[in-house]
Formats: sequence, structure tokens, C-alpha cells
Amino acid sequence: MNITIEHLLFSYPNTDRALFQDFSLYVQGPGVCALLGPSGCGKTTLLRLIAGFLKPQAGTLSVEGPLSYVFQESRLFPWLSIIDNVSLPLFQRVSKTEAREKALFMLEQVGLADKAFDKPAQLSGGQQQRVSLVRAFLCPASVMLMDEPFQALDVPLRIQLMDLFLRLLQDKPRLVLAVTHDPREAIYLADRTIILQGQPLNPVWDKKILLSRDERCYSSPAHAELEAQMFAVLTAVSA
Amino acid sequence: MNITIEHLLFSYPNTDRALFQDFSLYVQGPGVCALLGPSGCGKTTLLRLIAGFLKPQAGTLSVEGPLSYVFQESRLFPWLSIIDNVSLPLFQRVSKTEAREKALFMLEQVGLADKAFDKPAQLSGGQQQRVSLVRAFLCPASVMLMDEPFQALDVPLRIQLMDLFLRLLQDKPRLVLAVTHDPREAIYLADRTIILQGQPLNPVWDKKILLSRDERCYSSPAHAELEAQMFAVLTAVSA
Amino acid sequence: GLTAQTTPITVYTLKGPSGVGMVKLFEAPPQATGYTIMIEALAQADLMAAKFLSGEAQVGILPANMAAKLASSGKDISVAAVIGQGMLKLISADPTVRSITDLKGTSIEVAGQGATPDYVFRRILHNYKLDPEKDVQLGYALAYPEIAQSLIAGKIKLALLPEPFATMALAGNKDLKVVGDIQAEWVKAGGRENYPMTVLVVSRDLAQKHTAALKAIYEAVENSIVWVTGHPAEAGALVEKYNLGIKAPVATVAIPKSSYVFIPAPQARPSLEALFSAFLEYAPQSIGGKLPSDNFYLDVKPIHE
Amino acid sequence: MNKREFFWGIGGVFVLLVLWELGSRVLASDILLPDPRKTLVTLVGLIGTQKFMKALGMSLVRILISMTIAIPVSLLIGIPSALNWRIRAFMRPFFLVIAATPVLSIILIAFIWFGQERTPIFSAFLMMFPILTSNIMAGIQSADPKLREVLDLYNLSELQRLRYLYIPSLLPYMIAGLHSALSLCWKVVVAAEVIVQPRFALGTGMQMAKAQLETIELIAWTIATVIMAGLTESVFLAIKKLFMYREGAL
Amino acid sequence: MNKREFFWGIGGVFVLLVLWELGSRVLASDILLPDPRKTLVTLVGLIGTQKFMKALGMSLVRILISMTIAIPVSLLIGIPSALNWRIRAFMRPFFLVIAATPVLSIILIAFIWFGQERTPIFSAFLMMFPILTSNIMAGIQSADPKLREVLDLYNLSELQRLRYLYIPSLLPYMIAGLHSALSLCWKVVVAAEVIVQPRFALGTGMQMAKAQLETIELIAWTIATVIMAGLTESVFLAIKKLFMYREGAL
Ligand SMILES: Nc1ncnc2c1ncn2[C@@H]1O[C@H](COP(=O)(O)OP(=O)(O)OP(=O)(O)O)[C@@H](O)[C@H]1O
Ligand SMILES: Nc1ncnc2c1ncn2[C@@H]1O[C@H](COP(=O)(O)OP(=O)(O)OP(=O)(O)O)[C@@H](O)[C@H]1O
Ligand SMILES: [Mg+2]
Ligand SMILES: [Mg+2]
Repeated sequence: MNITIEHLLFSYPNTDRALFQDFSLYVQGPGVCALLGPSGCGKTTLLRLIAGFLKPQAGTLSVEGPLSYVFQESRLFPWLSIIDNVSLPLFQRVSKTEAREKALFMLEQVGLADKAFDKPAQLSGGQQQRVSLVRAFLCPASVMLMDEPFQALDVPLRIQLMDLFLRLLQDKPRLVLAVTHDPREAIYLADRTIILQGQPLNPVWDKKILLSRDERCYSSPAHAELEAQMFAVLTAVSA
Repeated sequence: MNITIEHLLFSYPNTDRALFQDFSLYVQGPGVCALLGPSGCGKTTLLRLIAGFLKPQAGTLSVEGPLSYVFQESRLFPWLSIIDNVSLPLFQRVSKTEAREKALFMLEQVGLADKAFDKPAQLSGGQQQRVSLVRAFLCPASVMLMDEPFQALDVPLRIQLMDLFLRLLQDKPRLVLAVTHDPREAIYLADRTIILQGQPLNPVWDKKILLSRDERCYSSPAHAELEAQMFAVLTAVSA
Repeated sequence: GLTAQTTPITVYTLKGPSGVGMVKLFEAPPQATGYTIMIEALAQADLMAAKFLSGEAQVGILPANMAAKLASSGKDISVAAVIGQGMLKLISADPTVRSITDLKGTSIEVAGQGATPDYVFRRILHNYKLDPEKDVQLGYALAYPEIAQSLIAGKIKLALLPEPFATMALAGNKDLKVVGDIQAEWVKAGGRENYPMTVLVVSRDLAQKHTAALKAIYEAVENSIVWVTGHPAEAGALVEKYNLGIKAPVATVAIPKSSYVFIPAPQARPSLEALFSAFLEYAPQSIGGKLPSDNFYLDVKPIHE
Repeated sequence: MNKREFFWGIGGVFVLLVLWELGSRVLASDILLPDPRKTLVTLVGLIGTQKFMKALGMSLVRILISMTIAIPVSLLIGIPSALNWRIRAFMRPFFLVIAATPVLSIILIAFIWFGQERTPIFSAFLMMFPILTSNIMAGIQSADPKLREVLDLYNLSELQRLRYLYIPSLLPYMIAGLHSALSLCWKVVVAAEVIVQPRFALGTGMQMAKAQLETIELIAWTIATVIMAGLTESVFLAIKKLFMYREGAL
Repeated sequence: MNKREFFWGIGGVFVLLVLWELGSRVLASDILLPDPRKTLVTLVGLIGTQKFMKALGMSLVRILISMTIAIPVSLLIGIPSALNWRIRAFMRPFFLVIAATPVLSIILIAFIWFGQERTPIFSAFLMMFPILTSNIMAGIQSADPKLREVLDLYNLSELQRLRYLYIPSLLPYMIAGLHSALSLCWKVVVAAEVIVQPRFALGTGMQMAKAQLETIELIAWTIATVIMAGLTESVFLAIKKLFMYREGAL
């Protein structure tokens, strides 16, 4: 349940500068590691490298166990109903009926039980985001990659879903690597937070978050303090 | 530069309950009006009704002048370069060279000048979001509809873009209707904020924001206070 | 300056066996003062019919029934002469079939449903009290070359073939035999001598206004046919040279076995009418429903001494 | 097809008839192009005859058989070819031979192997197969690579990939291919029937009419063919609509 | 086509030759299906002749002309038909007539109007037009309605809509249609050449070979046709690749 990256070199074809140069990272599971960084610095690329969708030009990369992935766009199959979209990862493992039952249960949890038999095009942006979250939750993976999983959701719903997510993680520990733009989300969820800088990618801030659940609340002073720190780093990185 | 909606009735085909029932709203320009509300309550649908992409089943709806629209997804033309995507709204009005010059100037402002001749698929999520923002900015519209225009961007960049946006609005006043999930964004930008509740859609909170620029800063106490108020309303609406 | 105005006329002939008799015209086109006479070969009889119908063709060759059909449709054309007679052979790979009477219960490949050989054969069968719907089965699936190929390869047993395909088939497979004499059977069945297949057709307009040209063409065609029948080897070479669709050796062998003739219309009338009556019996509409009128047969006196 | 569409369609037919009438006046020959009124009278007369109805029925049967063969075969060969470059490169010579070999060159072998009744089916297959496979291959290549990544991630089997990604992606292409193949099919079947002349066939009727230069009858048979093509196309469009509706695309 | 693809393609050709060899042994008759070796020798001999090269060249010219006519015409008619239901309903009878009318039924008129050199072009047009239009229409219907809304919003002109949305959307469909039309085109042009026999034409050569029972020569002409179809297809694929590359899709 670990991710080990060593001396990674990567650049997209036909681009002049390397996005990753001698990049190393070691993340140990179980737990949630949040990744923050300016837009375009290479966060999504990092996740895609880990998932094996991109091949590094040099360096080693090792991940164990089956993966699940919440993509930055929702990536639903337009011709499948919501319930089929969600139960897709299970089709290989359990019977269709069982997969659908599990899917329906999870859809209920995120308030979408009544949309189970609709097509993705009939859902709002936030609802599609929730569906793609549920799809990744359902896959019994030991490593979970998430690219801005709670975007497009209003704040109360976001907190509610994060609570659900934490509960699920307690039941079945996993290693979660979550890209986010919102320091508050990172504080609420993560055991470790990394702030990345681009060109080439390198971590400028890498901290364990050792707050209690209560201290992680948006309104707690500890939260506010940490947020201010992170904000300062992010601003520095951005400039 | 006004939007007038009266007794609007609307539901999607093949759905049982009306999304809008006797919904009325009057927004006066110039200025920014922020719309908040739980996921799936009908915010995008409202913008699409205003833009004329959907036809109400009853009620009247009047908007003046040309519109521009930042869609919830970035909706770029995959086969056009970024600069062509951005200058598209201008092709009808000015020469291609002029349109491209303007486009390049705006792309510089959002830090994407070096991506001008790339295709959308070569951009990161946040970069695509910026491109679609620029496209809407460039269109000389008197009414601007925005569906979560600053999502997928890191906080410092988001503030930087909001500042740019406010500067542009000062140069050329418009009526802006902006959907957002982030109360802080609403406080930073808006002259008026509406929180909506769904099933059917109705405003539960409708306030002018009369803070100074300084007070709107994320770190100011006035901001924090207003945010706490709005958060309470949103949580109530969500439940 | 002044240039001599000449009227262009194209003589149309057909590729394949029908056109062989006129091959000399390619070598030496007819000459007539005031006219430029050219010769061109078309691929198929119905394309020739189209040329006549559109008025592009003033003189050319056609199967006799098509000429009658065109005339009956109101086209002002006449037959000047019969230039080719049918040379059909019934070919058998089945040793038990030795005469027409043995055909009962067999199936025979006959190319070209609705064309002259079909009706000639039907009339002969009828003469032997064989009903083509019941007693024998006539197959129309293959064209002449394919029938010959199938005969040689032993895939079919019986077929009615014209020259030069009959010769080709017989040369390709020693087991093949000719059954009976279709031409003689035709006479027995009520025909007059050998039945006419191909006729030289001229538009009446040409006949009336361009007598000199017509005379030149008429004589050239006659001379060509006489020459071809007399010189199969030389003619065969010309046939290949002008791309008429038959190789020199095949043409050389087939010419003596084919019946290239030149019978002026007045003399040919009885045998043409005998053929037409067979058509009237089986498919009246293919000659326009009635025997052609008198002026279908060109009065050749002004051009023929 | 709704009422208003029908109205515009009738307009099209009317203009077509006018053009035909004009054409026949210009050519002024019943053998080249008979005038529409006479032809329609002949057509109506023809429709009553048993020969005609049998010919129509048998030709329709041939069309349907050739479809039921061509569709699965082209899926079975086209899909693996699209997914695997080795198979694609290996099959290319076969595709070329099937698409470009003139029927004339192999008519005798086709006749020997398939007989009179089935040669038209074979010849229709030779025309439909390349249309369908090239559309199937384009359809599969149009599959969204982002969705392919999702399937990769969850280790779905090849069959599941087909079911969830490739078949839905190729459907619009397949439908476009079928649409053109279906209309062309009538032309091709009839052309082959003209050559081999099965006992009951539209093509046999045409060949007889043509041999006798009975153009009026020939055109009447042709109109019958076009009308049948129109009917089969309408059925196809109705099925397509139903299907699209069930798939939620409409 | 890279080296490895070429290797697999050769494999396909080899299997094809083996099948042919087997077929010719089963039929055991040179006049039905000659064996491949003899045929290839004949083909090589044929290639040297002037008659052959001229025939090849002229048939190729006919293919190219029919493409240069069919592509713009089908775009010009297909695009408005796809965009407007009135035009679509109005044009439907024309599409049907063009697609389903057997060439045989109108060969006389075609021959009168187009002559023997151009009738094969006309006949190829009749085959390509329905394939291209049905693919064009499907391509335009595949245009993303979300992008259409963007164009609506910014009031772009019809021409700009074409340029920025419809043409890019229909391209993959158009390419699929062209791909199948191009291979079938050879077959159709040759078939028409067999009927009207232009002076220099592959079809004329085939018909001559056939009439002389020269099956070996007939098959040699056929192979030449298939090879030419393969060459034109390779050129097409190369252009497509270049194009895709420029468009950034690869
Ligand atoms: N095409 C459609 N057909 C049927 N129902 C639809 C369709 N589009 C949206 N809906 C439903 O209408 C409701 C409102 O959708 P809308 O997209 O307006 O929500 P929203 O307020 O923008 O939500 P979000 O913040 O998640 O984007 C949702 O419940 C959604 O499921
Ligand atoms: N397919 C591609 N080809 C070329 N360049 C690309 C491609 N995809 C991404 N890039 C570039 O690589 C850089 C990193 O992209 P990536 O998507 O990883 O950013 P990100 O950190 O996820 O940003 P965001 O927060 O905006 O999503 C960006 O500058 C982007 O323009
Ligand atoms: Mg990203
Ligand atoms: Mg929305």
C-alpha cells in the first residue's frame, strides 16, 4: 500500500521543458495524502503516471495493488445509466445483481438514489461529480487516486461527503492521494499535505497534519492557522 | 442591462416534478450577482433558461443585449487552437487578425500566452477553465452568465483572476450573474448574493453586499462574519 | 480562304462476332466526294440502338429484331442488307444426347433470354413437341464466354452456342460433340433458309439526302464481307488489330464456320419475316407487336446495280 | 416520418417527375426514356401480376439474407481488425480483394459455388462488407480514449470493453454504413440478378424488358425497385429511431 | 504503413495466395480458376505492354475524376440536407433514386449523355454519392450539441458554424465513407467499363480476355485492378495520416 517514485523524468511529446526532472516521492499507506499546487504544475500528470496511463522517460515508479481513480472530469459513459456507470468496476468481481445492489446503496449515501436509472446527461455538474466519486469508492482498490474529487459541490454537501469518505476509509483502510485546490479540504481530510511547485515539479511543503477531528473543522482556530500558513506558501509558489 | 423573470414554470421532459414553479427574479445591472445553492437545485438550468437554450413552459423572461456565458464544463473546440477558441466570439465583429491580437493580450493576462497555439487537450483542467473564462470576457456582451467560473483553480490564482475580472468590469460595466459554490468567492466579487433552495427553486436569502474592497479580503473579519452567516443558510438549505 | 465543306458520317459496327464482316472498313474507310466517312465499333447492340435513337448514328448494324423494334417505335430507319446469319450449335458433353428428341428432361444453357437464339431454339423445340416450360429447362445464367468455359471445364452438359464460342468450346474439350444442325432444324420448323441475325441499318434521312455516301458505304460493306470470307487469315489479323474482341487465330478459324453474307434487303425480306413471325409468336413486343411495314426494307435500286 | 416530412417528400417526388417528364420530352424517344405517365400505367399493370409479386418477394428475401450475413460477418472481422494493428494489417489484402474485385471476374466461380439463386446475395455481400467494415473501424477508432482509460483501470475483460465502450461508439458509424449499404444493396442485387437471372427476381424481369428494348417496362421494374428500397429504408429509419429512443439518445 | 505492418500485410497476401492455390486445385481447371503462379507470370508479361499501362492510366483517371465530382457534390447536397429537415425530406426521393436505380436501367441514357468514356465515371458517382451523403449526414448529426450552443450564443454565421463545428465533426465519418467508396470505386468503374468498353480501360481489357476465354489474362487484369485499388488506398491512408497529424488528432 505504498507509492514509491524515484528520479522520475517526464515531459509531454513535442514540448521543450521537462515537467518532471529527478522527481522523487514516497507515500506510505494507509492514509490520505493531499496534493496542492498551482494550476498547470503537473498534479494530474503525476496521478496519470502513477496510474500507468503515461510512461516516464526515466526513473522508477512502483505502486501496489489495484487502483481506483476519480478523474478531474467526471468521465461517465454517456450511454449507460448512472447505476451501470457506478457498478462498472465491480462487474469483473461480483455478479451484476450484487454489483447493482452495492451501487444503489452507495448512490443513496450521496443522495442520488432517485437518479440511478437516468443517463449522465440528465444530471447536474455536481451530481455527475458525485457519481464519479461513488464509482471510485465502490472499487475495492487499495490505492485511490483522486483529482479534485469534491469540486463542483456546495460547501455543506462537500463536508457531508468528506465525512462519508472518512467513515469508509475507517472501515477499509486505503492509501489515498488526493489533488485539491482548497487548503481547507486538505486540512479536513489529509494526514499529510504536500504543496508542489512546477517547472519542474518539486515539493516545497510537506507536512504531516496531526490535528484532531474537531480541530480540523472549518471553524476551529487550529484550522484557520494552518490554512493561513498554507495560503502563504501557495501564494509564494504561485508568484 | 436587466434580467426580468416572472412566474417561470419549467421542468425537464419526462420528469415528474417542476424545477421552477412560479419563479420570479429581477436583477438590475451593472454589477455582479452571485447565485449559490445546493448541488442539483437548478442553478445551471436557470442560466440556460436565461440564455435561451431552454424554453420555459410558462412565464416571461426578458434579457437585453448580447450575452456571454462561462459554461460549467469548459466547452472548448477540441480541433481549434486555444487562440482560435478564444477569439471565436469576435469573428463576427472584427477582423481575424484583430480578434487574435485581443485574444493573445487576454491570454497573457491569465498566464497562458505560451499555450496560445496548443490544442485544448494539451492543457490542464485549470488552464482549460481559464481559456473558457477568457473567451467569455472577450465577447463584448452586456450580460454575462457564469457557471462556477473560477473552479479548478488554486486559491492565489483564483484571487488574481477575480481581481482581473473586477478591473475589466470597471472599464466596461456589465451585468454579471455568477453561480458559485464558494461563499468566499461571492463575498469577494458580488454586489448582491442570492442563496437558492430547490424543489421548486426559490430564493431563501437575497442580500446586497455593501463591503469595501478591503473588507472583502478573505482574511478580513467582515468577510469571515458574512461567510459564517451564509454558511449557516447554506447548511439549512442543504438539510 | 475557302475550305471544302465535307459532311462527316460515322459507320457504327459492333465488337465481337457481329462486326467481323465489316473489319475491312477500318483499314479502308468508304470514300465519297463531299463526305468524310469514319468507322467506330460499339460494345453492345443496345448501345447501338441508343445511338440510332439519339440520332447520332445514321448507319450501323443491329440484330434484326432490334431494327424492327426501333422502326416500330417511330424511328425512320430501314434495313439495307442482312450481313450475318445465325450460326448456332447445340453442343453436348452427354453422349446419350444425339438429337433434338433426346433433349427431353435435360437442362440447356442458352445465353441471352429474349434474344434471337432463344426464340429460334424455342421454335425448334416446339417443332419436336417439347415444351420449353416443362420438358426441358432452359438456363440463362451465363453469358457465351462463361458457357464455353463451363463446357470446357465439364461443369455443364448442354448448351446452345453461336460462333466463335462454339469453335472455342469444341477446341477446348475433345469430349464435346455437336448435336444436330440448328440451321436445318430452323428451316424444318418453318424458317426460310438460315435465319438472319445482323442487319445493316440506315436512317431514311441518310438514304434520301446522301445517296452518294450511302452507295459508298453499301459497297464497302459488301466488299468487306466478300473479302473477309475469302481471306480468313488476313481478316483475323485485322480483327485483332482493331480490337474487335477476338484474337486473330480464333477469328481465322471461326470465319469459315460463321455465316457472313450480304443479302440486299428486298431478297432478304422473306427470311426476315420468317424470323419476325417467330418473335411475334413468343415475344411480340420485342419487334413492336407487328411485322415491319414495306418501307422497313430499303429499296436498294438507286445504289445497287 | 411525420406529416410535414411526408409533404416535403412528396414535393421531392413531384420535382423528380417533372424532371423526368422534361427529360423524356428532350429525348423524345420511348425507348431511351419513356414519359412518366405511360410508365406509371405500365407499373400499375405490372403490380397486379403474379410474376411481379414473386419477383419482388424473392429479391427482398435476397436483400434480407445478404444483410443478415453481411452485418455479423463485418462485425466479426471489422472489430478485431480495428482493435489490433496486426489483424488489421493482415486483413488488408482480404479487404482489398473483396472490395475491388469486379463481380464479372468471379461470376463464373460464384455461379458454380453458389448457384443462380445465391449469386446475387454473394455479390451484395461483396459490396456491403467494405462499407460496413470501414465504418466499423472508424467507429471503434472514434471511441473516447478517456473512457478507454476508465476500462483499463478497472481491468474489464475484452468482451466488457466491447459491450460498454466499443459497440456504443461504433453504433452511429454502423448506422450510417447500414443506411448507405441498404440502399445500394437493391442496386447490386438487381445487377447480379440481371446477370444470372434467377427464376423469380426483379433483375430477371429487367433483363427481359431490356432485351426487348421495352424501356417502359424496364423503367417500371426500376421504379418498383426504388420504391422497395424506399420502403426498406423507411423500416430501417423507424428501427433506428426506436433504437435511439431506447438508448436515450433522443 | 510501417515495416511491421508491411510484414503482416505480406502474411495476408501469402494466405490469400495459398487459398487461391487450393481453390484452383479443387476446381482443377485453368479455365475456371488458373493457378496463381501462371497468373502472376501472365500479369508480369501484361504489365510491360503499352495497352495495359494506358488502360491502367485511363481507369485511374476515371476514378480520380469521379472522386473529384462526388466529394464536392455530396458535401454540397449532404450538408444542407443534414442541417435542415425540409431539405432532407425533399431530397430523400433523389437520394433513393440515385442509390437504388440499377445502372443497367439507365445505361442507354448515360451512354447518350456521357458517351463511352464518361459513363463509368457517372456510374461510380451513383455508387459513391449515397455512401458519402449518408456518412456526411451522420457526421453532422454527431456534432456535439454543447458546442452548437456556444456557436448559437456568439451568433456565428452559417459559414462559420460549418468551418468551426460541422466540418470537423463530419471529418471522421467522411473519411470512413471515402475509404469504402474508394475501394468500391474500382469495382464499379471496371464494371461499367466492361459494358461500354472505352478505348483504354481495365474493364475493356477484362471483357476482351473474357470473350476469348483467357481466364488467366482475366484474373491478371483483376489482380492489376486490386493492386491499383491498394495503391490508391495507400495514398489515401497517407493523406489521412498527414491530415490527422496536422489537425493534432494524432
Ligand atoms: N437534461 C436533463 N434532463 C432531465 N433532468 C435534468 C436534465 N438536466 C438537469 N436535470 C435535473 O435538473 C436538476 C437541476 O439541474 P441543474 O444542472 O440546473 O443543477 P445545478 O443547480 O446546476 O447543480 P450543480 O451545482 O450540481 O451544477 C437536477 O436535479 C438534474 O438532475
Ligand atoms: N497532452 C498534453 N500534451 C502536452 N502538454 C500537456 C498535456 N497535458 C498537459 N500538458 C501540460 O502539462 C502541464 C501540467 O498539466 P497537468 O494537467 O498535470 O496540470 P495540473 O497540475 O493538473 O493543473 P490543474 O490544476 O490546472 O488541473 C500543463 O502546463 C499542461 O499544459
Ligand atoms: Mg489537473
Ligand atoms: Mg450546475
